[in-house]
Amino acid sequence: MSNAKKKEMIAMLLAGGQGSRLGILTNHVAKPAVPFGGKYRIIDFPISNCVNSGIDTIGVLTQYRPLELNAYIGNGQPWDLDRLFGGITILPPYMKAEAGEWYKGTANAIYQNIEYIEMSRPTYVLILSGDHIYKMNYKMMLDYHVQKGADCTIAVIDVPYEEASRFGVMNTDGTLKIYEFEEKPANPKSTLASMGVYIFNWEKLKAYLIADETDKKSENDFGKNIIPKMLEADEKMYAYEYKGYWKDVGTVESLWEANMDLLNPEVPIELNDPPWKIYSRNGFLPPQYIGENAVLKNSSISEGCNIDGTIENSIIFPGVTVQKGATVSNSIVMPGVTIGEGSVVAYTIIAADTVIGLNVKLGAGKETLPEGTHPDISVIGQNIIIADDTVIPAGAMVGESIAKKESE
Amino acid sequence: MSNAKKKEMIAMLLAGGQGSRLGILTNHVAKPAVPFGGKYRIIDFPISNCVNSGIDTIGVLTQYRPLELNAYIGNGQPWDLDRLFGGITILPPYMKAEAGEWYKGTANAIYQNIEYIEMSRPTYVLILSGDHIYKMNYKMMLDYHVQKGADCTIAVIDVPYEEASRFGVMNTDGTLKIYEFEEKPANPKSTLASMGVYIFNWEKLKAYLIADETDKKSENDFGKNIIPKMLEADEKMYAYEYKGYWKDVGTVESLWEANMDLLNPEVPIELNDPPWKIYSRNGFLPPQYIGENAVLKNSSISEGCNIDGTIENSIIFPGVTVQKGATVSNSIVMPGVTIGEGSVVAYTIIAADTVIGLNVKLGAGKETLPEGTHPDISVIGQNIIIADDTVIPAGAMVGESIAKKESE
Amino acid sequence: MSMKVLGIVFSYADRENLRELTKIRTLSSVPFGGKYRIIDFILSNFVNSGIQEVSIITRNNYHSLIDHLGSGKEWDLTRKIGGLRILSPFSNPGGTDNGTYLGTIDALSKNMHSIKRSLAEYVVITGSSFICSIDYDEIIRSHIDRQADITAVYARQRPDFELPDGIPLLRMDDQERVNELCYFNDDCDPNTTTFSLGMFVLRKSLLESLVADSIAYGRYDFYRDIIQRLSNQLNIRGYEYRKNYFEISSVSGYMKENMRLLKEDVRRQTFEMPVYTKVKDSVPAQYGAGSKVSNSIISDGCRIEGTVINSILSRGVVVGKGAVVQNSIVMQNTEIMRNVSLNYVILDKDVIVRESRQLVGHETYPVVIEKKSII
Amino acid sequence: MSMKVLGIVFSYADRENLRELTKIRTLSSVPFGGKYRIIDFILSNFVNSGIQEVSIITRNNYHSLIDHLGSGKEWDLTRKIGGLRILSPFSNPGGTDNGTYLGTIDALSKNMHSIKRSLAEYVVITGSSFICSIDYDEIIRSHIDRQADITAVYARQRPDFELPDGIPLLRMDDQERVNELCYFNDDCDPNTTTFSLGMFVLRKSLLESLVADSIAYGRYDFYRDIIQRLSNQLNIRGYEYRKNYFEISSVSGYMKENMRLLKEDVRRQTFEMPVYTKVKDSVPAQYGAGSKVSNSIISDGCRIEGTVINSILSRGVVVGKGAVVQNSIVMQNTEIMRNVSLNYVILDKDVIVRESRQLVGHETYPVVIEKKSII
Repeated sequence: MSNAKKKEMIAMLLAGGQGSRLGILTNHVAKPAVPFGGKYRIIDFPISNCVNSGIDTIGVLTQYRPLELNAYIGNGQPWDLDRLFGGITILPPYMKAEAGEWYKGTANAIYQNIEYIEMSRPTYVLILSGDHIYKMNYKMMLDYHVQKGADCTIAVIDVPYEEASRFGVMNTDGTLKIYEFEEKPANPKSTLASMGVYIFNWEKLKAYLIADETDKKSENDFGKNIIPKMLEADEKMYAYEYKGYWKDVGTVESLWEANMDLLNPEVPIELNDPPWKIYSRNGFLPPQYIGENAVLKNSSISEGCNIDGTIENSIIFPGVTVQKGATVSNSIVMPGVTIGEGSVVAYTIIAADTVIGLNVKLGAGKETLPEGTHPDISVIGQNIIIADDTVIPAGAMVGESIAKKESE
Repeated sequence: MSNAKKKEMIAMLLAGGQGSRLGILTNHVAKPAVPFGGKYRIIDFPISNCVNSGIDTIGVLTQYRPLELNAYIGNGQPWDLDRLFGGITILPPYMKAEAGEWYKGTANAIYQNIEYIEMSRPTYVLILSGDHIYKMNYKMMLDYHVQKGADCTIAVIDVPYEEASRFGVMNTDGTLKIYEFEEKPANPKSTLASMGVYIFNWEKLKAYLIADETDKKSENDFGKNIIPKMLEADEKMYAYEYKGYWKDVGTVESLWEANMDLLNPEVPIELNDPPWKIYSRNGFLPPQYIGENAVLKNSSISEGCNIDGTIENSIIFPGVTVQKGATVSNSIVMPGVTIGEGSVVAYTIIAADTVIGLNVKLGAGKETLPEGTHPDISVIGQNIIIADDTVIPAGAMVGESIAKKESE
Repeated sequence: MSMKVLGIVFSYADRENLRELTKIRTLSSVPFGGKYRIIDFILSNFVNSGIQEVSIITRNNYHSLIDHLGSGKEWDLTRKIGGLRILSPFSNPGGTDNGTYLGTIDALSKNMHSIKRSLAEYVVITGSSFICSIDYDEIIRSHIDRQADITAVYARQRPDFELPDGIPLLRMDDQERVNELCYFNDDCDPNTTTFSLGMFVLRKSLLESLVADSIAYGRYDFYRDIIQRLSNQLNIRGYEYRKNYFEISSVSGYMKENMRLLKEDVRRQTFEMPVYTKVKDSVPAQYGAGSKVSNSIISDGCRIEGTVINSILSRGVVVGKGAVVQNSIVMQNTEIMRNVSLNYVILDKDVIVRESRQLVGHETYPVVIEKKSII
Repeated sequence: MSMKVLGIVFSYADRENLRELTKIRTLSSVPFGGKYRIIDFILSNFVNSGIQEVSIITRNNYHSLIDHLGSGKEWDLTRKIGGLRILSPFSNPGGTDNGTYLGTIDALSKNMHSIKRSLAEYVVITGSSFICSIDYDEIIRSHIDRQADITAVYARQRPDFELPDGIPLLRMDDQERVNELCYFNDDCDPNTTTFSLGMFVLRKSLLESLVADSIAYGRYDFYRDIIQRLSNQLNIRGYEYRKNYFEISSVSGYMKENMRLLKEDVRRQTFEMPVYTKVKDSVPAQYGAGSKVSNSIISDGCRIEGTVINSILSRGVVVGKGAVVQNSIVMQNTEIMRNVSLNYVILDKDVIVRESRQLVGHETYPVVIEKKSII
């Protein structure tokens, strides 16, 4: 009805990407639904950040394999987002009177959902993406945005100079007002990299989205089109510097690293943080059982596991079985995996529900590598079977079951 | 997790249609979201039937303007479908690894959501459409299906012979086993019309859907392809005769009639039926206020209305204002409409949030018509303004505001 | 609201004589305005002000309240963090006491184990005797701006409202600083009174220490032992509520206040922000061919065949042919059969009035018919 | 389940001596199996059997139960139709009684106003002393097939389970028709006993009339006054439960029954169907470089730096470096500091055991440390 409440700020979460750089890990799920950190999915981080920042209306834009994401988000209850007013809504593309079109770019995805946003009549809109691990208080960013009187505020993180050219870089004046934006510059003028977190005054953004839609040459992308056009028009755009842990997990290597960071007390990403919990949909598994032969070192193990082997520097997701005599090190084992007796798993990511037979060797052997480096990460796909005695070398990607060799 | 519960039967509700025969009433909303009966939407009927029949998992297939339907369904709470397991899920088309495609036909829509259905591992699937008004216990139909040992059971209703050629007609033997299906036959062999309500054994249906998808000539439609193919293969298909009130509301005329049926004690559709409630999303409006000048005859009036005029044989939705001296008869007035002083509304459907000025004449005048007939129904679109003193004749469809005539 | 706030409701009142209406229910679950109960207005004010954590202190007869509230879904208070909590007098852990409170402070103290666990920074305390549409967000902002220790919401006399005896009056200086508390009686000048609406804002930590201190000295009354006693030590500020209010403490007042809803401006002020209540999925109201309805509030699910004038009908009321209902309040699912005549009557829930019966009260003393009576 | 069924839980037990464990909580909210409480198993059985309406009868100390259950969301019992209802002894409308029950029938009778409003056709009644994984759907089907008036669930002696004195035994004929009730004592032969699991199925209408009749004659005990007294008038049938059960009535039994979860087949039977509990959003368990864990159950949120052997740890337990925890049960958020040594100890919630302390109990008499103690 007409007297529904106006919201100060709502969030729009771009979760559309297939995430092809994650290879077989995204064969069955969209990138934001990839498991992370022992019991989470990547998307739990931006959603929990929103909830902890007091944002209770979130639209999730998706068009690639939304089924698992849909089932995971459900009615939003795990994040306290099962609301009568607001809450979390999955927004796929849809047909208008004439025809439907898929989302052409990040800006077009928001454009196609103007009607959804207007239902909340927000003053500000927060644009997020679903592929970063970080804990951030968006309310503080909004306070900054309001205080600066900005039209758009972009969260940035100071990166080492040599890495800056991998990012979108914000060139700012002394007041952090942005005067230039360069996408992956060869010679960066600044080390302030965009985190892909934007706050816009909604009326302003809406006008740019509508204008951008009529521009046939536009790719309808925030970074490539909207931000440059706003800069060109001399809108008030500010950088907001974020100082905490932030990691893009768009590649196998970075996904592995970000998981390992959780086991490293030196890295400032503590998930056991009661006032800033990361919420996730919990299964209904009993507590883990640790058997008589287990050896556990510097590892994180979740509910429903049955561990009787050796686990070292590894992240073990719910419902994993590691049998007697098996060894898992420097690895990530996703939900429901079984690792058979005598198998050795090192520097490997094993996707959900896969069965590793007996005496299998996955990943790095005993190579000697220069200090500070590690062997290439192997990836074993979802819901497959690796037969007894199989050997998979470091850096391999296995998407199909490997059957037992015929006896010779 | 793997131990989620198996469901005996889930429902798939085909809510995709634009419903173009409802004209401007579906300019802004999908047909199933069209208001009906004073406080409901059409889709409340199949959903409430499901809930009252003990079905707690419902997929709603939609691709046309799902926003309002999405917002209306929300987390399913009004229908007690905000479940941890199951509940109601909107299923739009989505992109797979390669590309996405819109739903090609009713069967294709189900085909594209096989993965969704398999999550519940149902034994039976109930297929429903979103454009009929009826109260039906699907559990009794399932009992019949099981008892007959059928592969597919189709609900039918006995229609007068002269109307049978407007429907899909089931030709059955003495045991109600279907041996032939004719779509809108010129010379019907039977008067058992399909209600568009099917129960299938899921494994059987899945096989036919997969086969149908490879048939390039198929329109991927239940009535045109799946049912005939199953009959051809001599599957066990039974008709289930339903004896209650059932009405297709796919046209303006039938929508008006079905609403009027609610005011007619002779017609067996009683909504005030505590053990078989029709649930709907309620607004947050105060009770209605009836003013000192009101005259109310044989009418249904909803919350938040402010009535000071005359209402006769009409259905008035929530939040409607009818000012002093205005007269509404044989009409349907949807939510949030205002009707100004001195206006006369007859045989008209006014869509939501429209403002009718002063001394407007809408719909039939004082024509003399043969007994048992009524004037053509006028339709006034959503959220428009009809200026003072406008006269709209019977049977007109007005989709745009009508401004005040310039004074001459 | 970005500040975390806990709402605390006293669901009962000592200063109340509603006769049969509170025999079987606590004050806050008394029906009001057709389909609502008093608690609906209180919770809606919280929710509309962004307060998502509410504790309700109950004393007795709270069964109908628990029933009405259920899990709190209809008020969007079924929250994982915060949400609705009903504190019953006997739920104190390890408690063996007999479930009565020595006063408001004692009630707060006995429920402190629950209040303490809330992460809220501020509390809003309210009673159940006043119904209004109030924005607590604004009051909390004024509380912070004026660096108040306690903000007490007050209102002024309405021309058509007789102040009931014993209502607490707040005397303030021109900065709205509260410096005296007294109770209304015949000696007070009603034209200059500023009376408490029973709503207070303060920091949760301050409430905790004030309650602990008072209990240590055997002081149990929030007005007397905190507002009055500490008025010169604490910065207690008044906040004037200027819109419409309803006060419920007597049966005749209850009738009058309900009837004021028939005025358009009163309705507008009361329902400016949405008021949530339990959803019953009733059908729309049905008016038969012989119905005659004038200046009345009618709720969903009613079926009217007779005459209804200057009355308020809750959900599911049936008025038979030839029946005349005037100046009356009819609660849920009550059935008035053919040719009945009612004037100045309050019919509680599930009453049946048989054919041709007549009940007549007077504006100053309405007849009250108990729940489930058959007349 | 197509039949409408109401689950009724007695959350307390008379026959129970759990010492400190039930000092501050009712039996059904006693922790069990790491992260669960007894009520979790009871509600999960209902939900897994398709029963979506549950009333819990409470007597005292039910604060922690209410706290644990919240709105019932985690068990999917926040329903518009049906759902979870907690019946507190003082919530009876108009009730002025002192909140004690004269027996199980009296408790049912005093809550009949609520039970009567349910639209269910059947009721399943259960106590809180037994934990098992049971399919009520199957029992109700057998109840209907055998045209039973009452179906009483029973089990047989387990080799490793000593029947506690006073447990009700059901004697049946070869058609499982119950014809005698007696209580276990030293004279009974434990090898031939068939004892009640405290679970009964009957039509709701029959329950209503049995309760009304019994109360009229001043009879208050369900076993004695319904099962025994009416065993030759009613068709009372036994239904044998054959899987694993846990019985909780003494501290040493509590310890032993918990420890049985370390056996794989017991775990498998217990968790074959999902068991729901309150979600705490804890992080996964963290194992430090010096940890040594063997044959133990560890819950989310634990941080283990020391040694844990043959023990069961609930959520958020911290075990410091050099600490050795053996044969012990450690409840939520308890912290065991460096070099502590524990053997046969039950540590309740929020306990702190300081550096180098030692606590040793015995299998037959485990040391129990009360909630929030600091050792």
